[in-house]
Amino acid sequence: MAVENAFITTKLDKLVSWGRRSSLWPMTFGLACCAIEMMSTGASRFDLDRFGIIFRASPRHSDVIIIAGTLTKKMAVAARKVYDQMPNPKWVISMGSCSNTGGPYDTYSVVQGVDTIIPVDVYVPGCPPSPQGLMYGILQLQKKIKEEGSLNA
Amino acid sequence: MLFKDLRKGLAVTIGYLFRRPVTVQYPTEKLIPPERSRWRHYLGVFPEGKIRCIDCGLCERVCPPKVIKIIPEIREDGTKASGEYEIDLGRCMYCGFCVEVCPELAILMSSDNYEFSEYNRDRLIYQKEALLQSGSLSGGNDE
Amino acid sequence: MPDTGNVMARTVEYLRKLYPSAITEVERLRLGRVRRDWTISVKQFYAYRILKALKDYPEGNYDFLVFATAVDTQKDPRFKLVYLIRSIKMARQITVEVPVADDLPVQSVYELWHAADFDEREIYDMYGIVFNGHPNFKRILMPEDWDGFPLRKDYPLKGNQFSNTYLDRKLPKGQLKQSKHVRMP
Amino acid sequence: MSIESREMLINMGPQHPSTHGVLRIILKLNGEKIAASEPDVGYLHRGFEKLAENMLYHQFIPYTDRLDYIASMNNNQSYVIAVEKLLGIEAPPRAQAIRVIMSELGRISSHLVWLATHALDIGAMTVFLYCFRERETIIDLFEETSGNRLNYNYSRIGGVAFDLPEGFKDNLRKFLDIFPEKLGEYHRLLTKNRIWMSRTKGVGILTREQAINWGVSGPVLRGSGVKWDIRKAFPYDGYENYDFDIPTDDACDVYGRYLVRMEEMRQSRRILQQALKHLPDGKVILEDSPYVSPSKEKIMTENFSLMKHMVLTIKGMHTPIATLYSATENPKGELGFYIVADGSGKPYKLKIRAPSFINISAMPTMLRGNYLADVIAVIGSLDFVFGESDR
Repeated sequence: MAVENAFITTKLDKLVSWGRRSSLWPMTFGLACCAIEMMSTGASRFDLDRFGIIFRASPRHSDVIIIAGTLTKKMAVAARKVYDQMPNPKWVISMGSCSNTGGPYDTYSVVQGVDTIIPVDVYVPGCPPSPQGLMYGILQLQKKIKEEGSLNA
Repeated sequence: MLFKDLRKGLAVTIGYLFRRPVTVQYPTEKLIPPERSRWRHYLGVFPEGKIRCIDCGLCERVCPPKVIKIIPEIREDGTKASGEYEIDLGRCMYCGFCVEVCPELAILMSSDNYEFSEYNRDRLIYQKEALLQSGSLSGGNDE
Repeated sequence: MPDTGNVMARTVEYLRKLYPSAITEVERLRLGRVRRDWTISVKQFYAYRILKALKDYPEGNYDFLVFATAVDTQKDPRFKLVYLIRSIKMARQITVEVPVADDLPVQSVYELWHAADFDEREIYDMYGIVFNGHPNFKRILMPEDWDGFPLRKDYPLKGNQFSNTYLDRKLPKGQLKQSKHVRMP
Repeated sequence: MSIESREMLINMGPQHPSTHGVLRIILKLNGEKIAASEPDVGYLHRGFEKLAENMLYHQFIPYTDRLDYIASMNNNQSYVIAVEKLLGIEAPPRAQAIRVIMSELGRISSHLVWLATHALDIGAMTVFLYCFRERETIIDLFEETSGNRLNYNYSRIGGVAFDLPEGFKDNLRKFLDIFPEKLGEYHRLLTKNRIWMSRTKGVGILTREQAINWGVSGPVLRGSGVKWDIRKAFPYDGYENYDFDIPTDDACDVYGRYLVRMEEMRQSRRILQQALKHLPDGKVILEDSPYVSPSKEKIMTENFSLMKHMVLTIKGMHTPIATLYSATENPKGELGFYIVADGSGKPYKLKIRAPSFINISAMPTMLRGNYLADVIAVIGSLDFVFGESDR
């Protein structure tokens, strides 16, 4: 790229990444307990809309998927399918111990960590994480999007 | 009357227009969790800085998901202590049993340290050095 | 509340009169002060008829199946089916235990209580006991192509070779990563 | 021109915003009407019963939280009562009263989540926001008592983990004072609302005989006109001392179940008021029981207590060799634990009688002949939770 365009590209890059991180639309992928905390986060007291975050029901509309809850082997196939349907760029938040590592369920039917099937950007620990913990995780994701820029993503 | 039910419902919602909002403006204003809240673990120390843990292994045994690992060591003065103490907070179920069974107040859970998201899953495995800090860490995302 | 002993005794008497050799054991355990319901053990041959007789028990029919499950006793015969049946009218419960072998199919009680629909499928899913006469008999909790019966005592908690490689076969290559977080023994 | 008509198969879920988790239903449609349906559960099967066989009795308490995660307190209570019955012990009166308070609060909070999601699915967004606002008040009470927002791990074998915190009674009283007004608001928003009525009345019929035959329990059974409540039939934790009614409804439809649950919240408030008034003093956990660990002060000062504590923690307790079924009335229905104890510290078998699991099986009967859009209304009125259903 020519040197004289670098200024414009940097500015454009910043603008695009600002746009991306300020309107993260998460896919509702509530699986278990954490889904209730995710709903509380979206409800009146914590109100995710303040961050420009609106839950979408369709993977085609979403930028980020919050895996909230235990992912079982029966569900993993569907989870991967949903992830594949999301348009690029896309991010993944793994919410809670179960989706981080399989959590307390080290059994025959539970996937030991959601990152064994899809790449995860932010891990939010807790069982379940408090709504503020989840919002902290989302802010961390916004920070990450800001840092990695839009062009090399 | 026409639309009586609708007007009744709308009266409720319009009544809320003039009340104080219940929303907590999170990053600027935070809810303080109560004293008993169970979030990130930390190790208890004596005032002079010695670790309280004597490696009895009770927390290791009671932990339902088995996330605690202790390797004992003998200190210079001959007492037993935990050489290595590791908790996998990525797998922990935050039930608080480890705190409850500990006879030495050696492992505790902080009540307000719920902000520790990570970009890398392996950083959720906390070693002794990290567990000795009771205060709020940055979350370790400064790499 | 009236004394439960009499009602339960009358019920067992009634069953004994109908099928004299069906009931092998009557257990009336009182643990603390809470155990009110009786347990009867029934031969598999008579099981369906006993259950039907209980459902049509004239004094107050046992019309509510609370649950049906199985226990892997690791003895011979290997399994024990457990039905807990309740009479809503009398507020009484009776447990019927049926020892069954590994390989013999069992008569389904779906026609008596539709509540057995999911429970019997679950018993098959978890223990591998086959029921005859169930309208939609297949696995319920595990995927239909699953191999092995998880609640049998010889099935490992963390799964066998099949369950650990299940996703490798289900997902396209290159989408799986190995987990580093292994639970400590 | 002739129009060909044939049945069509539609797959709903397992990822669908209004199936309350991970339910998959295969619907056979005849035009807009449902000819047959088949629920497919098991997408959240985590192996609870297998896990229980591999751990000590007290270690399983936090897992029960995660069964019906909307009403964790009730599950805790249910499991702990089952183990207490097995051991033949009983919690002290104050612990029992605290458990009653917690489980009734849990019932209200669970019904609030039900109302919120049920209304949201049918199109009333406002109710969702309001219900979660009230629920947060209850969650705060739970959090200051037990230390967590959702999975409380509060009950213990032989009592409860901690005494009530300072100021709990006042906070609870404050909540009980404002709650009827809020309940009135929900009624004003929904009960006579014409959209709500046309979406719920006459939909999802389950007659009295069908309800009993399908083995449904809880508000679904009572919504079909059966006056059955474990709290009255087999009282536990001193429920026989409280004065409350069992609401039933003879309409047998979604609207009937809605009215039953709304009334249950009012009855729970009545129980809470009585419990608050007659809260006994004393210990909150048994002392000198061979099955209960001593208090922390004793563990730290007396060697004998420390030994007992260590043995109980590591080896567990020696139970009688017995089988037992114990059930409690959860917000979703009858939650029961069937325990086969072989005398060791671990249960030989633990079967969880999950109300949601059985309630889902009755769904095809309710759906038959209804419209496709009514599926979510029926799902909402059944109010199931998959942690519990799939276990």
